[in-house]
Amino acid sequence: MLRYIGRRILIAIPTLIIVSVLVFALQKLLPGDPVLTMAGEERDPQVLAYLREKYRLDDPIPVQYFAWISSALTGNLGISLRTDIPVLDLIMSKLPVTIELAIMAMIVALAIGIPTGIISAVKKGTTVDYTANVIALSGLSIPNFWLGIMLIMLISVRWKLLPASGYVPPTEDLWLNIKTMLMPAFVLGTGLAASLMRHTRSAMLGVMRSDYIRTARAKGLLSRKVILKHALRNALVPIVTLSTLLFGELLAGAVLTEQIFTIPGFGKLIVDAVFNRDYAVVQGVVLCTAVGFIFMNLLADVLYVLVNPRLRHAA
Amino acid sequence: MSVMPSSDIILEGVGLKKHFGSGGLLSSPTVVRAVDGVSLGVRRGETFAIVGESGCGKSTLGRLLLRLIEPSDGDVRYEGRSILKLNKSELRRLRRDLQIIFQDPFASLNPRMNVGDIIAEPIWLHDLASGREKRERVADLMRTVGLLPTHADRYPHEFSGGQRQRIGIARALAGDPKLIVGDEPVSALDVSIQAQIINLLEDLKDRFGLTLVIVAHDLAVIRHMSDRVAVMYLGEIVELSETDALFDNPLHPYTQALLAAIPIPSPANRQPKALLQGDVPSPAAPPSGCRFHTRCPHARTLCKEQHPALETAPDGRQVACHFWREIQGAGAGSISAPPPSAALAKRLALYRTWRERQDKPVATSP
Amino acid sequence: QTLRIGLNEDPDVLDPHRARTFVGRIVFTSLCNKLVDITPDLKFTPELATEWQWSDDGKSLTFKLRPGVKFHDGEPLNAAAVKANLDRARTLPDSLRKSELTSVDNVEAVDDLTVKVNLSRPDATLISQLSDRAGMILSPKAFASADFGQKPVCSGPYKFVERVQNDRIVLEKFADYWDAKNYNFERIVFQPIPDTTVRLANLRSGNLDLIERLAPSDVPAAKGDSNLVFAPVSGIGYQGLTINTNNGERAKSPLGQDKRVRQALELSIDRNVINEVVGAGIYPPAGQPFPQASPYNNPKFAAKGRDVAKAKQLLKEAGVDRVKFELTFGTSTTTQQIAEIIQAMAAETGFDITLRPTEFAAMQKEAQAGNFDVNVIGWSGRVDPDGNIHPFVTCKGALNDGRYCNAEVDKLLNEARSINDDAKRKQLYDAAQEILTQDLPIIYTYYQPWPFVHSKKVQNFKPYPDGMIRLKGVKFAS
Amino acid sequence: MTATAVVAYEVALPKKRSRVLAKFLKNKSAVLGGAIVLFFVLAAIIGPYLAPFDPVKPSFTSIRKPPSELFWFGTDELGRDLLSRMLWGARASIMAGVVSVFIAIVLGVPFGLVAGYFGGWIDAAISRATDAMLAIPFLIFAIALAAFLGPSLTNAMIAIGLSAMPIFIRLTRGQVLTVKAEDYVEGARAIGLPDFWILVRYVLPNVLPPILVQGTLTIATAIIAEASLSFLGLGQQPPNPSWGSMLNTAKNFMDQAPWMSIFPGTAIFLIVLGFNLLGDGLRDALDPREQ
Amino acid sequence: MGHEAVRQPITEAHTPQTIATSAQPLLNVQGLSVRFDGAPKGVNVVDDVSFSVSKGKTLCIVGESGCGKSVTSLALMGLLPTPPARIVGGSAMFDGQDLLTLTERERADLRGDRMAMIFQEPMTSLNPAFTIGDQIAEGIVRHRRVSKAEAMERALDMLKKVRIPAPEKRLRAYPHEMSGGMRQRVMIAMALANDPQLLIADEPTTALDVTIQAQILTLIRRLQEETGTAMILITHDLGVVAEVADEVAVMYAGRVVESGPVEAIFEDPQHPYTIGLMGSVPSLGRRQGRLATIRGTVPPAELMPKGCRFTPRCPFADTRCANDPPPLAEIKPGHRARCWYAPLEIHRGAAS
Ligand SMILES: Nc1ncnc2c1ncn2[C@@H]1O[C@H](COP(=O)(O)OP(=O)(O)OP(=O)(O)O)[C@@H](O)[C@H]1O
Ligand SMILES: Nc1ncnc2c1ncn2[C@@H]1O[C@H](COP(=O)(O)OP(=O)(O)OP(=O)(O)O)[C@@H](O)[C@H]1O
Ligand SMILES: [Mg+2]
Ligand SMILES: [Mg+2]
Ligand code: NI
Repeated sequence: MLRYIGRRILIAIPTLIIVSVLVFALQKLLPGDPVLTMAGEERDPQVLAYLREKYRLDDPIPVQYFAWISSALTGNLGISLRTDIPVLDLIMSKLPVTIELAIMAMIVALAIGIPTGIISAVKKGTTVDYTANVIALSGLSIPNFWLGIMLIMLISVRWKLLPASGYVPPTEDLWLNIKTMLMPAFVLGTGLAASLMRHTRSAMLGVMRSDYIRTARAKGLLSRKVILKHALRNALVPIVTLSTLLFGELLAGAVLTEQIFTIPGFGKLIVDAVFNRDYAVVQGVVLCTAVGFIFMNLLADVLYVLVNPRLRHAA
Repeated sequence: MSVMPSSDIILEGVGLKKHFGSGGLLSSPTVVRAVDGVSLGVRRGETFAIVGESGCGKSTLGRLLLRLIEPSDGDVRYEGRSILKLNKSELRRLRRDLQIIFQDPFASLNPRMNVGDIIAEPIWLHDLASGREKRERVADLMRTVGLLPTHADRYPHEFSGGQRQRIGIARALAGDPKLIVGDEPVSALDVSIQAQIINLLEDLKDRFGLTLVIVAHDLAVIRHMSDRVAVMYLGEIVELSETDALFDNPLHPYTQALLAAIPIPSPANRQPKALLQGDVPSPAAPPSGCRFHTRCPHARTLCKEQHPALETAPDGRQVACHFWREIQGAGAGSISAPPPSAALAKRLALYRTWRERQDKPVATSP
Repeated sequence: QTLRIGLNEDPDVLDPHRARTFVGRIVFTSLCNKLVDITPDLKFTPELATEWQWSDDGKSLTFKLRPGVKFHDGEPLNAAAVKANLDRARTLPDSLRKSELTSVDNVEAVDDLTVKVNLSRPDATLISQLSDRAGMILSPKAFASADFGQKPVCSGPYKFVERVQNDRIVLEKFADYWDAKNYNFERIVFQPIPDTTVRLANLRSGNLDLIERLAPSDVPAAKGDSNLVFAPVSGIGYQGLTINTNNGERAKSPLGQDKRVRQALELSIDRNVINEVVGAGIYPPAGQPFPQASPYNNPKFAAKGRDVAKAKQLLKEAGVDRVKFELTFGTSTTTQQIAEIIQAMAAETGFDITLRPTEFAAMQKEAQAGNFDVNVIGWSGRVDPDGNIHPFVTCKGALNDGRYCNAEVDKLLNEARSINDDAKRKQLYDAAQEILTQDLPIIYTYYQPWPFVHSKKVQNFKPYPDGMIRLKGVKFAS
Repeated sequence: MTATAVVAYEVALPKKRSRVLAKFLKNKSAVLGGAIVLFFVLAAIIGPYLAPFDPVKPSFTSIRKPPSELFWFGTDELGRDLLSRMLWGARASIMAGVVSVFIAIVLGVPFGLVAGYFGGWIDAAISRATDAMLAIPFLIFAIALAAFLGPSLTNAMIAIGLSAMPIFIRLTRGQVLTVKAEDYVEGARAIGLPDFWILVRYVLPNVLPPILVQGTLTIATAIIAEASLSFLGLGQQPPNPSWGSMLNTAKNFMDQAPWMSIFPGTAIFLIVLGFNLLGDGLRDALDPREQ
Repeated sequence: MGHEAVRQPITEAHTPQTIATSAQPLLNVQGLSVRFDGAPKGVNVVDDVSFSVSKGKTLCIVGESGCGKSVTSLALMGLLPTPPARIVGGSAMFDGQDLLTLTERERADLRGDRMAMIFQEPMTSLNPAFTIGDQIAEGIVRHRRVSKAEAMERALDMLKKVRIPAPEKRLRAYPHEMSGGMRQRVMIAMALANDPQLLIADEPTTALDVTIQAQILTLIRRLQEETGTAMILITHDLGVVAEVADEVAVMYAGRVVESGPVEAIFEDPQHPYTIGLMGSVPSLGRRQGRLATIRGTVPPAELMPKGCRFTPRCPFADTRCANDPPPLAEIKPGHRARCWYAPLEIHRGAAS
């Protein structure tokens, strides 16, 4: 197992290098001049020149890249051009928020996706199946930004049940924290629920067709037990894997939802940084999310092995 | 290795080895010795059978002989020339001469090509014919294997297992091969269909002067079809012999056990059997010495320690056992194939007559 | 008592000398005192300086400082501190205030509470500059440290507590503030919420007490909510169309070369429609850079009405049939609507406009490079008239993207910035406008309002034309 | 044995060529999905000819009018007929979905084929690059690309297509690995078929169905992504409508003019639903294990 | 010992009934018909199937792939997927009860208790996620009032019974750690755990190698002798039939075409299909020329003839065969064949 993880980590290194090059190249390709953005309304030419010099923006791009990557390797991800805050501090302060949102969204997604998936697999071809399908798919097909605003309008403005947006750290006020995260988690979660539901459904269908389900029934077990013990246990393997992958995506993917609910997480950070040409932040944060994503992939593989006795014992 | 004069040998494997390094996703990598030092020679025009239990390396050997996979060691010679060093065009020529029929009629045809195209592909590839001529050849081939040429535009899923196997055979024949390897060509088929395919293969062999290498695990089929048999156990040949001699007097204890295990289709002759105990060991960790010693009723300490070589017995048979001389005859007569009962014989004869009569008016070939 | 304020975006670095954003200025208003402040009718009023005096030649300005003022770190605010600040603003390599203080030659601390600023040339704009970020006085002890931008130390009514980027900036009442009794809130929390609908929703649901820059589309909702007070003020900034008249190849079009074509374009636009349809009535038509509240505003140059016939006539005179150009604008819903309206209106007189929404960062660079026909631009406005016109239309103006260049205009505007006589200045500006309204390097469309909304319980809030939030006297209804 | 005898009764066998179609037609939700998609595609094709009003010309006299007999879907903030804009927008939105997925497939599938079939260092290189692209958040990737290429519908489609490409590389590669192990591929090698032809005639046709299914699902994602890019101003350019950009504007008028968001919102919901159902149905119809 | 406690009630519960019914067949299936939704009208996948098994006896069902062997056995076990499968006729009297009219719950109570089943695919028939012990014990806990620990004890006994080496270790093993033969033994242990009266084995050895097949067959036979369980063994290998069967039912295309004692079937086959089948099996003796084959394949459902379903492949068929389904007529006591012309030498002896 350790060997395996070790090898996977080795494989991740070239991936990370490609990510860093890609991100670097991508934002160098972006139109616009970060210095112009930084220099403000007045655009003092002297200041422009100074900033250009300071951030070595006139160096050849490979030189810039190596300068950045070598300092990144020493743990220095640079300083936000916009706010002077070290990128590492930014990442550290946003990471818990992002993780919390991801976890809550995942809970919502699992709570919706898995039961509907099971029900629609068991009731395949019936109205229940179609209804569950349509409900789950509706989560996928409503754009997050729109659903978000709808919810704010209804729940916060009209009914005044939950705060409209913002973020309160759980250390400050746990209850308020949960209340503020509820809507964004719901918006994000419903989007994922559809894919979880579909995968649960097809995994369950696949498993329900398998011979050992017939064996379980031949033992006289009742349907409920067959479904919840024998079938679900096996269907869980792909679901767990998928969940970790989705979680990896969530770590950085909540761009619009964070925007709407003004949640100070990674998504909002990156988008703002892209629009402000805050290079150091874009690079640092994307690199960090990539690490998270790769880690989640690794975790997915490890979990896959762990929940799958066939592989666990081979280890 | 073979005792026969080499001019008679069409295809020869010399010291073939194939080791699969199963990547060891989680554990340390294990090496599966699928084929471990096999030498054999296939004579022109014969039907050569390879038998053995599941996982003993039969398919791997078959593929090695066609160079569909590269051997880890050893050589394959076709018409006396090594086929491992061929250049592109020579290899292509070789691919015409040596063909394969697969076990699984459902997996061995491209589901997205119609039957006509499947059969025509070797013709197109080797530039044997084109246009009208090609279509005629395809129709001919289909007729040859007992398919209707009008079905050329159908897809494999529209055919039954037996028919698909015929499609596979037609395709194998399309390049005018000299030798066909059948990797369990009838194992997946029902008895009645199996009989049809066996007959077809025999007819084709006679008609086109083919050499057949049949991989199988059904000993009855082998006895019926083959001239010589190689018995494999865990990647090695343990006995190689003329078919009748092998069935009449198996030399190797494994062959003896194999024959003993066959159920006899005659309720009147039920008899208790000496059964082989245990499972086939994993080819990733084969036992030391004689690989069969873990299950062999005659095993002694020597067997555990020393690997027996394939010896040639006086009558030309080959066997890999330290004590084959002593246990000779232990398995003789293990197969008592009683003649069919009078009633059955009579009705079978009747059945044959009626079948022939019925087929005659529309019979075309063969 | 905590006052929660919803901002339109997240401020940048919290160092007044290096900051650039408008929202940053809102935060600084509570955090940092400046030498001079303004009144709602744009007059200067004492803040840190109790009085100031121009020398007769207009080349030196002497400030008397308020005694007993302390920085948040307890250091005293005296003449030396002011000198250190003005020197820092002029010399810090990445100071964005340099251009505002170019006229300053040196600063003298005459005595503990007297500062004398010596100029290299007379500069009428200086006071107004010092009423903004350039005049903010930071603790010299604190700005020596490298992370001042993250932990600003000033002398304003509120001191810095914490900042979570993209989330909030928290300020806390400074007990030793010289005017502490007039400030009623214990804490101020600024929350950046870029989406205006969400910002308003937060206000309506009670999470916020005050928001700035309401989108016009939300005006009816704000007005309709009985718990809210809609407090708009006409700003000192404007929106307009910058036309590329002289910047590279793209200027060589009928629109760039022939002022009649530009006049025709102006006449095609019905600013009242923009005000009503997009602006919900808070986008007053603009025909000149000076806001209505400004003494330099001249009714003579008020926004022209739409006149299709005349526009067509002008095009005919210019010898063109249909004029094609590309209209570049920043990606925002409101701007986009305006662009769409202009496109539709101008089409009727003979302009074929392609719309090109561009992300802001990209737009700036393209604009500088002359890679545009017409840009929709906005200017947040400065108290002194010079700031609203000089950088945009003088040949070397830093913000003159169209590179409009007219020696006469340059002469008039340069002179206007160097004299302190208001009446004289107005004449000069009028003369310049006479030319500019003919040449039309910029077509002004409307005055940028600052629509604030706050909840009913917030009392005594007074919106200022500069868009800043001044909390003196503001309190919650008890 | 004789040929004719063997197949005597088969002459009468009905043709089963349309088994996939039949299976598809039996699947109610798939047919529903297909019908929805067909409806919207038709709307996109002929809609503009049916549109009662000019979709881009503002009319200052009819701003934000609720649905009425004249304006079935009401009007927008510049007085434009929503129905007409929806009909024109259908084209943009569906194109955004279909074209970007087309781009993703056309670029992604060959890479996946090569990586999966040849393995070795080519595979390693392509796989690592794919991982890297997947590790960068989809929307960020799309935003950066769209910003680089400049905001326009075409560029948004390219950006979405490129961002969706790694999924197809990965999917194709995985499929190729399974197909490569099939007997019929070995059979093709046994007759001496060169790799290129094996890829084209054997591997590609057999990996295509799951890719097509993934394609229909990704179309849904792409339509939403276009809406999201519109939200950031990087999608369809004004004054031309797309459902995403309409929805984006409409969210500012949620209170005063709910119809402005209800119609495009519903349309997006329906088409995404349609494509999803269609994709599911296709998967079932193409999967021989499903009955 | 643990298993005593477990076994006591089992024997007590069953003895009276088995004694009372031992004279008659344990299971008597009459006219069983199963239809699949969407199949052409009148073409039942299993059509009018009748057979019976007595205590301690073995009935073999043979026939080509797809002829309905598995469907028949699943119908008896109540494991048919419904829909699409539907039992449209017949009765199956098991120990005085008609299996086909029981409620789902009653069937579930019966399954794994008084009747059990072994499946064809040992590799896939065990749940990969649970240990062998869990899977055996589960069935015991379901039907017996015993604790989990007692059930495990019983499971261990069963593993010993099916001759699994190192049974204590195997109890905690997962299916993937075992070979196909071992898994099939586990399946047998699982099926026999509650001492069923009837065991249905659906091709239990098809997937196994000959040497392993011989081991398993011997094991099943020995266990059957020990417990007196009645068995239905499904296979398509005539050799296996000859070795283990007491009674044989030959199925073709959903119908029983011939049934009778094993000797009768092998020595005196009546139905042309049975004869063709015998001729298709290569002999283990010296080669005797070409095989006699049955031509063609089973017709697809939509082309199924109205009369005898073997008509298109039968050398002896005529129009009567094509139109009128022959009855399963008794030829000799206990030996029935579904052919108009049986015995053939009498009706078809002379050339026509
Ligand atoms: N590509 C491969 N990679 C790794 N191991 C392989 C591969 N192909 C075959 N093996 C292993 O080699 C051994 C021999 O396999 P082979 O397929 O030749 O057996 P076989 O005798 O044909 O068995 P069967 O009767 O089941 O077809 C088996 O243990 C198998 O697992
Ligand atoms: N779920 C199902 N839906 C539709 N048809 C089915 C289903 N299950 C089985 N059948 C059909 O019923 C017929 C009988 O199948 P069955 O599994 O009983 O055959 P079998 O005799 O057991 O064959 P084998 O020897 O291959 O196991 C077949 O033609 C099969 O196609
Ligand atoms: Mg094999
Ligand atoms: Mg079966
Ligand atoms: Ni005991």
